[in-house]
Amino acid sequence: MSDILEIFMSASFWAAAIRIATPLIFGVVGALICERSGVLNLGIEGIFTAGAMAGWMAVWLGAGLWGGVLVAALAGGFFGLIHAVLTVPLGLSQHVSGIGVTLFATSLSYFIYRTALPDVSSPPRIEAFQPLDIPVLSDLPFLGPALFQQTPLTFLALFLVAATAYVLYRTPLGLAIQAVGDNPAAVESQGLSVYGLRMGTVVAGSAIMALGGAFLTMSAFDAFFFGMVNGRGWICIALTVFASWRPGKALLGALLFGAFDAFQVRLQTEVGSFIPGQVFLMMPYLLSIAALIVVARRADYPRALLVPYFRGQR
Amino acid sequence: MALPAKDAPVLLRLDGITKRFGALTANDAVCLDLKQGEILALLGENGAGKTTLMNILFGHYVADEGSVLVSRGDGDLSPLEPGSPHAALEAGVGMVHQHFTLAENLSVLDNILLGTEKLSTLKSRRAPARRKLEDLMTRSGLAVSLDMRVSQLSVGEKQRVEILKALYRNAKVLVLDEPTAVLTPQESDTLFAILKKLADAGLGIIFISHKLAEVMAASHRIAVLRGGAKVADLPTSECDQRQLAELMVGHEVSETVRGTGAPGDTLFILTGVSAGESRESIRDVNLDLRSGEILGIAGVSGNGQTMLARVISGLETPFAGSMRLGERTLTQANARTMIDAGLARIPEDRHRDGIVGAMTVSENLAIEAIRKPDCQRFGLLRFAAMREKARAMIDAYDIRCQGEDSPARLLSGGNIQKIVLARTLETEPKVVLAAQPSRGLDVGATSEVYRRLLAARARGAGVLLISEDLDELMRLSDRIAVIHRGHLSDAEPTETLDRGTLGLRMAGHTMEAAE
Amino acid sequence: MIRFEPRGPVAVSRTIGVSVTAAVAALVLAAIPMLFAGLSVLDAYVLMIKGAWGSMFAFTEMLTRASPLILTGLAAAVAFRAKLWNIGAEGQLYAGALAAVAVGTGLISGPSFVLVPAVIVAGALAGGLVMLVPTLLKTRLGVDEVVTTLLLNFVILLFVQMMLEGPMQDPMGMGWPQSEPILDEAALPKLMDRMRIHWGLVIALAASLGVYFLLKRTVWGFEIRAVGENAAAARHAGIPVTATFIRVGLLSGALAGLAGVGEVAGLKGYLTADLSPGFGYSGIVVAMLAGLSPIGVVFAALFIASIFVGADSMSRATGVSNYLADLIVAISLLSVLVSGLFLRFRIRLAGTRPARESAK
Amino acid sequence: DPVKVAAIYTVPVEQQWVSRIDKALKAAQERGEITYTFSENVANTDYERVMREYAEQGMDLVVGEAFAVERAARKVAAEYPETAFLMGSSFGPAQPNFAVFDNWIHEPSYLSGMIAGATTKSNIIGMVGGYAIPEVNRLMNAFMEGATAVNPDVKFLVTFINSWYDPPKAKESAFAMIDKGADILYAERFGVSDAAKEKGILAIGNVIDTSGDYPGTILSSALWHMEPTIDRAIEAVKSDAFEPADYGPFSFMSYGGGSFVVDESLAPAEAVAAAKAKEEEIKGGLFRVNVNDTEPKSTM
Ligand SMILES: Nc1ncnc2c1ncn2[C@@H]1O[C@H](COP(=O)(O)OP(=O)(O)OP(=O)(O)O)[C@@H](O)[C@H]1O
Ligand SMILES: Nc1ncnc2c1ncn2[C@@H]1O[C@H](COP(=O)(O)OP(=O)(O)OP(=O)(O)O)[C@@H](O)[C@H]1O
Ligand SMILES: [Mg+2]
Ligand SMILES: [Mg+2]
Repeated sequence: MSDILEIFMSASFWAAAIRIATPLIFGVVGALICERSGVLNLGIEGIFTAGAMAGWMAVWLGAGLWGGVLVAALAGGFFGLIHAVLTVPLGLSQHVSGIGVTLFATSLSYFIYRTALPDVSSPPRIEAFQPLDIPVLSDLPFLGPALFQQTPLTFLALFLVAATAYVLYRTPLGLAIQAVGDNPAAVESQGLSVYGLRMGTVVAGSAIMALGGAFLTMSAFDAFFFGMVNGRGWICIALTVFASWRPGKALLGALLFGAFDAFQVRLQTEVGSFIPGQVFLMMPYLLSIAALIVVARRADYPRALLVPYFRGQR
Repeated sequence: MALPAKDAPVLLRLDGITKRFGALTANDAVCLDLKQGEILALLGENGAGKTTLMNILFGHYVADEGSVLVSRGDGDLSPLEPGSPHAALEAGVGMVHQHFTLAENLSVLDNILLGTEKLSTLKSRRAPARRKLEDLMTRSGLAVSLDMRVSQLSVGEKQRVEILKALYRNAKVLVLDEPTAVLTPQESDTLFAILKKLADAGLGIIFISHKLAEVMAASHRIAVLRGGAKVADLPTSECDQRQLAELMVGHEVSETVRGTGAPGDTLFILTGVSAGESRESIRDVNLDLRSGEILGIAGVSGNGQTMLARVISGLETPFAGSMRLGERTLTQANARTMIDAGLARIPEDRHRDGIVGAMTVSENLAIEAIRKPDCQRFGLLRFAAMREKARAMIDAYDIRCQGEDSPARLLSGGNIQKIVLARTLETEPKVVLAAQPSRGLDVGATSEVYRRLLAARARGAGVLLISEDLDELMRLSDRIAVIHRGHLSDAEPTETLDRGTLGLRMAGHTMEAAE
Repeated sequence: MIRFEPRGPVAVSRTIGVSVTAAVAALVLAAIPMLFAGLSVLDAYVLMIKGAWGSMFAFTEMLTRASPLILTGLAAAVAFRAKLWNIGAEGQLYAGALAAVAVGTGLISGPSFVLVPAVIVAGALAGGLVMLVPTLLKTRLGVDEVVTTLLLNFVILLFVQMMLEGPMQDPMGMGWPQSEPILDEAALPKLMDRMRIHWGLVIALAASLGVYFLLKRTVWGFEIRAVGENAAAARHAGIPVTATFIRVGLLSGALAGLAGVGEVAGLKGYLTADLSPGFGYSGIVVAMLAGLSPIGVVFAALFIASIFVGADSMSRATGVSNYLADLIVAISLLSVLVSGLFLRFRIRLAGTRPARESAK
Repeated sequence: DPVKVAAIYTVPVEQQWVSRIDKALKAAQERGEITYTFSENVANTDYERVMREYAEQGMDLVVGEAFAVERAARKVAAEYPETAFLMGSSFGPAQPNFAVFDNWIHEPSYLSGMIAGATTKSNIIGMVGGYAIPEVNRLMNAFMEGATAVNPDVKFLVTFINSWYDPPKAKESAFAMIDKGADILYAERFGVSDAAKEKGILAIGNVIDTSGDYPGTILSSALWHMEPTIDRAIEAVKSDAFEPADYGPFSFMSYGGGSFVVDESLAPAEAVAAAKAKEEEIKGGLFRVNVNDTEPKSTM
């Protein structure tokens, strides 16, 4: 028991939790932005893959790390645009379009990767982002190793949470996004473009999601693998609901999930000899469901989520 | 009423507007002028094309033919870019829609601010907006709490926000689509006083209404649409209500008379019923309804009418008190038990609770009776029987639709209400709950609703009429009770009441004094 | 500015015309990656058609792959009709498969006419019960079912792995995480000698007729449609909304469970944790392509299966990376999705005149 | 004429295991002995169809993994007697044309265990695996046995990440083990050696040689070479002498199918000597490493 307590007391545990949470933070912020405007983006799993592949490949081809980040975001934006065109002006089912985008982004990424690198038996590596060494902060006891010895992308993710919260609650654009996800007619009657807002948020949200993928190949690891996204995108869809579509809670949710996962890994070596490993692996999912049950009553759905808007149709 | 100057400049001109939806011509070459300082009332039956015309003016729809011209200040009229609400707003056209266009997840202030600032601005400037609005509110008497979330507002308050939205933008032309449909008489009076003030200050105002009395009282000029075409355009001073009704409907309309009833035994009793937690709750409500009477419930919207209707409809379980219908005690909320016990319920929001828009007229007519033997056998639907019955009801209730197989969503509000009336009244229920039964309905449809409610009363049913329209209550009810902040007063015979007293009670005066 | 106007009833000729257009558009778009990979497009398409329809073997393989897709497609279609967003058909499929092997590998013994129905019922029940959890969480506690069904997929798959490495592991399997084989008497019979096609297809087709009948002709179907189109009005009209959701949840889960039964009892003979290549997720696509029509689901499933099997076989015949097959499926899906618009809407550029038309 | 060979992989070719087969086949193709084509990431449900398609195309030899499709694979093989099948399998060969192989590199794994057991200071070794399947368990168990043989005090931490491809996750599992005091990591998956390199500890390679990617980190590796197996099979097919045999032994050290490498700058000299001596014993048949396919568990 005391061993288990010890886990929570260690800085490296919290550092791991934050690392595991980082791609989820990107993903959940991206998903949240899309959903706030009323568009569910199930393309997220594929967009993660596309971001991971595109970002990595750009770096591998010599674009530099930040160049890779940009390329990943552009790739995400591209698939977001497809989803946006299909679901916003064309008003097609958000579920199908999303799953279609996931299939498309995933298979296109794999196809491009394989066509570009037909003969590798071991995936090529790049020089990935390294943990920052921030003077003073990184040397703080506990907080230093837990919080400040992360790669720049983690800080970018945290910054995006704050920026999203600011934009959403403090700027005219944020008001418009919140409104269009609740009642598109409100936005149109005030002279704003429903399609413009929704397409914009879907593209921007998807670009941010793609950074979650890029983190996997450019920060958490330094190469691209098939299937390496491994369901992380879907988790973000769950976390968005858990967060009641609020950026602050989204960060909290991602960190909690990261902590569960980091804990699960440690617990597995602790008591793994008599409990099947899958029990630990199920834990984050089951705990997410449990958390959802707790927050469900208070969840504040964007009322227009999933509802396409056609001008002048009854 | 002070008329606008004869040579007042024209602010707005609709020039030969035609709009078709498939085979239907919703607007047929409509021409209309609006002068500075003028209040124009637009009349017409449900489906006459009023809203469509205003939507074209505001850029929600694009006209198939014709154009909209607006004055750009120097007296010249220039065409408005079609299909752009943004352009309309820029040109000084403000619109209060028939259905709310509010984001419920935002505060009142944010709803009003929405779209007034450039989207690239880095910070919403709420403080100056708040000052301007507070000033506007004191001048206009349209009071709402600016920091409240819209979802927490009553219908009346939401309407006020809609008007504030337009005023905030300094509109030159203000269009209001049925603004008084959900307001109390007092609120309507205030609104028209404000509109007059605004008109005197140089605004041009168009409003749509089905209430002829207020049209007569508040407008300078009246235009009437029938079947999409303009059939009349005259100064208000030259018309009377009967003539207007005939212009709208195309034939003579008869007045509804209540006549004396013969109330029988007590049928339906609520004792100490309390339900709900929010503002929209009811507390310790006692009520007894006799057969053969219409019991009216008056009140300003947001005082618990909705919750009372939900409880009686079986949608909400009260946490205290009991409900009895004849011998039966109804405790657990369940719409099914209510229906089976012989209670007909006409919901206040007919689009949301009354019909399943995507299903056909005949399915909507059968929906409450779907498990009855005449709709199914061994769990299998009897389509032929359902259709046949639907055709009979369509005839009997004069439901205007393309046939029993057309989707109900395509019907006008009045005809949707007729579907609800037909399916609920056709079973000869013992008790009828009618919540805002004529809200948004035109003269013809309204008189049809009245006729049906009176017929139910005549055959011995007890009718509970919840309404915010005092004229309607006074005209139909045998007794009237007032609901205020969730408390229901004792019912008193209509003869002993007048509009003034009721209005005061609705505002809470007498009742608080009595408590 | 583009505008859409809803269309009324659509003529059959138009439906066919649009489908053909969609197919052509898909083929043109799919040609891009083919060219990129250095293929001769025409040859590739000939190979694709051959790969899915060109021989009895190809054709039965295509049908074999379509069978589970029909069932998971139906699972999504019924649920979506009631606006119960079941994204968990994948997990329910595994639950069905797990129950099928639990019952069919010796738990009970008997002749085929006992065991086969027992396996089918067990699988359907398991799938239904799994879906019951999110349904109850939704109706009782208001928990969003998109998320719970999605998360349960992971939980169930892990549970299946746990079972296959633990109590349900085949002792003869050399330690591989796989179940014991289904008894011969419990297996769904094959439809043809030497081919993989099995009775799962018949079950799937029967299910689609059954669901069609249920939705169109029964009181329960009426209630499902009413709840899906407007739950508030349905409740007001006395329709038991909660009960309807539960019925739909059970049915949807059961259909997905049947897909799992077909895959183990009809095709594989035993259960491994990689039984399904995402049939549950593809089912959503199938259902939506079919416009949630139970009959349409059959055709949509055949379409998706044909594209995949054809493209996969083509990639093998041409030596191109077989990821191309998934890519072509995705492209076809998106093209068909878009072309569906031309059926539902008439599309005009702003300012142009509408044609006079009698449909409203 | 070159022999026509097709391979069917259930995972992408980058997967360590499969990459060894791919490498051997590519080498044969380079030499002009065969034409080689493959399908990767083939879903379980499609495996049988792909086998048949290749057989129908007239392939002389089909190489693949029958692990989760054992029954179907054997049935297809029986229906195409003209084609030779060489499949990874835990079971025996079958008449007339179904030969089997497996990655029998438990011997070098044992030796790398000996090195690790002698090198660890903390006496804690962390092991991160993909799935607990026999092919993985066998190597881990042999490794653990080798380590305990030289150092009875050594303890093991074992985690499976339930994925073949999630290097970030493998890396996090490895970090967790380092937190618990592990100073050597058994790198069954990509990602583990990265964690070791980052934290400046040692890692044990498995199946493929990654010492070039992590200089100074890879202490010792158990390598698998598919060339002895593949080349024999090709030769047999070419000379029309293909037999449904068990090719498994060609992965043994004595046939050069398994090999053991150690970075002598990182390991104690006497440990290297002991391991080399054991290697000779194994090759000479004087020592047999146990085959244990059960799931390894943490011993802390
Ligand atoms: N988007 C649309 N598509 C099809 N038909 C429409 C559409 N909008 C309006 N209509 C039809 O056009 C006609 C005019 O509708 P409109 O809403 O303008 O009537 P209205 O005069 O405002 O009626 P009400 O008094 O009920 O508000 C109606 O028959 C209506 O069904
Ligand atoms: N308007 C709606 N839109 C979507 N889902 C709804 C809506 N109304 C209700 N639901 C869903 O239906 C669930 C069931 O509601 P509820 O238990 O009140 O039904 P009910 O009519 O009382 O049924 P029963 O009589 O069988 O108990 C709610 O928790 C909610 O998830
Ligand atoms: Mg109107
Ligand atoms: Mg209930």
